[in-house]
Amino acid sequence: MTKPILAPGETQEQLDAFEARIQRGEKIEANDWMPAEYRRQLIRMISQHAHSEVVGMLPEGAWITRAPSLKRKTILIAKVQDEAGHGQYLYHAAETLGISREEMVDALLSGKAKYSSIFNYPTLTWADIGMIGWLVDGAAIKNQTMLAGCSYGPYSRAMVRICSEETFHHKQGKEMIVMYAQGTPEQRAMAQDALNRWWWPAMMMLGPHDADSPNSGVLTRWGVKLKSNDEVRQEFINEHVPELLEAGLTIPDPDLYQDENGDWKHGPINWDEFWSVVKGHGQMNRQRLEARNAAHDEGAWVREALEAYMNRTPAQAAD
Amino acid sequence: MTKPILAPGETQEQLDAFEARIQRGEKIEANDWMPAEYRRQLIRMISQHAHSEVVGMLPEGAWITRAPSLKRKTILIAKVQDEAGHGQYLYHAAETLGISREEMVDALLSGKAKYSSIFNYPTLTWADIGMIGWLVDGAAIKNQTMLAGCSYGPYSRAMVRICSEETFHHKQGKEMIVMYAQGTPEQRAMAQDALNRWWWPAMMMLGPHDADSPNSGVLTRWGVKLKSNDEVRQEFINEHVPELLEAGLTIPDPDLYQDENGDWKHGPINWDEFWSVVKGHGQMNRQRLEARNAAHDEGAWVREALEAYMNRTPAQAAD
Amino acid sequence: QPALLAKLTALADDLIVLSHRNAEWTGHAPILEEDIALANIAQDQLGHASLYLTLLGELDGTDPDRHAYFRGAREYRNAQMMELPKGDWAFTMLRQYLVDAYEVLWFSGLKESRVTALADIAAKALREKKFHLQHTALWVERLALGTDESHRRMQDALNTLWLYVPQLFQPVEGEEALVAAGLTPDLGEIHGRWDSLVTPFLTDKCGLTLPTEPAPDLSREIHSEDLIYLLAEMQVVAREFRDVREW
Amino acid sequence: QPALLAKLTALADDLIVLSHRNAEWTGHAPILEEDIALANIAQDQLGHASLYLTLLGELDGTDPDRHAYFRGAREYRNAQMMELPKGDWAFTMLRQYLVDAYEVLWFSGLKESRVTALADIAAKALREKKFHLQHTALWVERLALGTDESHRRMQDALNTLWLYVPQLFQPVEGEEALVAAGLTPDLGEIHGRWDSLVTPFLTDKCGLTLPTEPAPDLSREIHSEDLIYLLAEMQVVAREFRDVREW
Repeated sequence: MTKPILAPGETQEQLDAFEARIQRGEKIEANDWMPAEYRRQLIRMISQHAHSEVVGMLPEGAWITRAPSLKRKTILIAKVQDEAGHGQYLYHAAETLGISREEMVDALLSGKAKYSSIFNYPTLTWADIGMIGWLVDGAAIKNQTMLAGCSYGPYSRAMVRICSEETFHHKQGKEMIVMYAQGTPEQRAMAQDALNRWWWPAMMMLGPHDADSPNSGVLTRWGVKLKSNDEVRQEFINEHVPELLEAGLTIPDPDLYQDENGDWKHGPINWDEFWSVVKGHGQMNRQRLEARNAAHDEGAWVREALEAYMNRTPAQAAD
Repeated sequence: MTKPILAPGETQEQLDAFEARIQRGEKIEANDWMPAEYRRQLIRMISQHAHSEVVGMLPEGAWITRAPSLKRKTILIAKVQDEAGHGQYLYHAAETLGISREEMVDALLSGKAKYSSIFNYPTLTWADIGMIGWLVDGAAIKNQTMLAGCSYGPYSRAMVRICSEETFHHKQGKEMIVMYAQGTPEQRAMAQDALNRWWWPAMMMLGPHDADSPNSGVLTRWGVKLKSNDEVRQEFINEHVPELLEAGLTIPDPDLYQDENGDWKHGPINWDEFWSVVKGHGQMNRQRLEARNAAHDEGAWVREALEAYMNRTPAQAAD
Repeated sequence: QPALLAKLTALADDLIVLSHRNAEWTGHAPILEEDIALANIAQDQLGHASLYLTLLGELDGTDPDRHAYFRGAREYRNAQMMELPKGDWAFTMLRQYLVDAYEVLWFSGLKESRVTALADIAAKALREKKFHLQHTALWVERLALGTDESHRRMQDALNTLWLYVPQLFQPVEGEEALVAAGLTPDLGEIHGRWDSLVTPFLTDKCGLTLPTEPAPDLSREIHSEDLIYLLAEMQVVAREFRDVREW
Repeated sequence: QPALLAKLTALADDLIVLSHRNAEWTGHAPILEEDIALANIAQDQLGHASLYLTLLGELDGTDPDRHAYFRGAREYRNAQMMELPKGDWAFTMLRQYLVDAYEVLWFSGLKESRVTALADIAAKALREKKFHLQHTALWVERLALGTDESHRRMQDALNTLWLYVPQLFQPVEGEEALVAAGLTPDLGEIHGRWDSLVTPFLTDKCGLTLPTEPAPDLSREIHSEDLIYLLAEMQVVAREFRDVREW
């Protein structure tokens, strides 16, 4: 594991004590001493995670107005609402590390901060809503379950809460796709088409192979990442492949097979596509950021009014 | 007939000569002497007429994107395009009287100038497109045919040209509704519903009863209005009632009957509604003006660029 | 009786359409917390619509989804206020406030209905509506008393929306009989109470000016072009795959 | 052969979608004269689409209206450039110019097709396309050389549209065989001629800068979310009344 470098003002003693706590499985809390690098990495990860929730509202939210039944519409509104809630928890968790929500949002809106690459793919049919619930939330849960065990208390607790809601979304998505896969020919075709488009992006969203993952070393040492991307991906595949097959769907990976240990092994991932999307050349990168910027800009007068009102009220009360 | 009042600088001699020309059936041309009041009334009428063509593009244009067949879509684009063309002719005709298109457009956009009340009703189904062609263009043609004989040359000639195109639109609208009235139950219902909503507005668009029409006197004396509103309305009814009935539709006027002369007599018209719409309280008044203003405002930079380019080119050529 | 069916249709359609408009904000609200709050209101509204539609279904066999997804604009019976485009945040909050105030009073009256099913719906919905009203009233106040811009926007919203208010209190055909039989509360009475609640709030508390322009006479059978676009979007999937029975 | 059917579908879909976007301006153009001019282009495009669809119908029995109104976004085969929202006037004019330049060259080549039906379509369309190209080229020039704002808007439009250009010249599956058999012109060759026509015009004549960002690899089977909304609106009446055979 990568050996951390001390920042100016940090002593080896502090670092050793910090690492010993992590070894003992203690949670690090907001007011505890922590290395600057730990703080920096967590702010990066948590805010990125928060942004993913917020940007993630867009591809699914776009289908609220077109949900084909009152029940599905209600469920979808609730789901997107939950994502807003997750964004909120996560911004709060990051704030405990000394960054403001405003700073984080600015970083998102200016394109400096990243969010999950998966949300730069378009949602093209109603079945995408189910497939996102099943695959994207399914992949997210694997990652979040790991992070629920991470060493930073506020992040860990946010993850526990989020995971339980995501599990619910995952179930709903799966139920929807299984139903369509057994539904009318049109529904079956829709479900298969959605799988064809979302399978690889879901695989990629769990991150590059361990060798290409620049921050993994120190994050592992400090108990933030408890598993490698490839390990998490393997868990994801092992759970989802049999279920997808059972639903009667075809996984768009001709090289997929189950090895002697029972692990499902996937074919080569198109990492060029992944990096291209991460770098901003995905089909929807621009629209997603434009939509967030539009909401932010058009909401500016509301936030100003809110502030003016709050400053006004005590003055009025003093009248 | 109302006796005209001389404007300052106008002599009785001039007026007599002018009126004698009109008596002889001569056309007044742009550079001929004419009373200021004649000029004022014509500018008002022609620009209002032009505005009606331009605003009239909106209710029908809104259905271009939803026309249910490629043929109907092409026909509708062509029709709305013709309306733009009519607006153009009419603005040109008004310009011969010494007003600029800009002045006229400003009067429209600021709400000062009027346009036909009929365009402040919403278009609610595809059949409205056919019904507008049949009834609204049908009523317009009656009025325009009369105006084609009017004393002002440029207006008269614009009307001749417009009438022949409107006659084509009228035919297309009629053909469409007759077909729907004999089509599927849904098409029949759609056609009847459109008739229910457009019959009375079409009746009203020919203007108030003669007694309530403030400008009629002098316009009649000067050969601009050759028939009263009620006469034109009677022509409209006499032509359209038998055709609508023949198509199997029900006219939403329980008092309608044919008198001994063969004239179809209508029940009472709701003039309160008419005046309310004229005064700006129609269902769509605001949206129509907003749409025109938006197009105008969003086009401002284009018009500026065009001007800059035209000023630039000779300079460049001189390089 | 047909009046009850018509009334349930009108009530449900109001909520289907307004919840749709509110839900359009999800992901686009000015503050993340409001994405959550407004999504919550939209869900509750869909829930209340479903309660009405379930009752309607019991009475005449209507399927709620077919009712929502397979009628055109000419068949919808919502008040026009509901279908107006979402506008800005001031417009959305004021519209929801005006409707919340009306619904709180409506459900308070409906709670006394002799028809248990209606009283049950009212009891369930009332608690949620009181919470919505609190939320939207606070927003109206904050924006009306916030900055010059927010005040202007709130006043603009009021100028538009006020014209659509009378329609909220227009009875459906035969509604007097429902009132007489103790099935539904008297809208005239509710209108009076609504005025006493809303007018002083908007004027005295929020410093807004009520428009004096006369409100047009609107029928629930006529809609604006806005509803057509709303339904086109809302029904696009259901109609494209109309043979699908279950989603 | 299937390649010809695929090619006709792609050609027709390009025009159905782009004419729709252009027609959205009718009634909203910056100058009344341009309402007329752009409506004219849109009509011609629908006309050309109909010519392709008529031929397609003769080959495989496709009904043109069912082709246009009853396929979803997953079945449309237009290039993505066509479906992008209409944007501002600079965007619309530049897109149409880029397409006009391509179509003038395309039809010039197609005029030599060994299939008379194709050569006839080309001959008919070419005259109109030359007129369109003249019109849109002049607009691109005027806006690029107009004001700072119009130049900036034109450059913005170019930055976006340029990424979608390569897709115009992507052959459909099996197109080589069509070319080899003398049915359709070689897109690679047309691309070269297009570059020699368009690049100096945009850069030298209009003072615009060609983006250097690499264009993504786009397939005609994948569309943006924009096409879904476009088709939802376009097909709403046809699908609501799907039993109607004749409009």
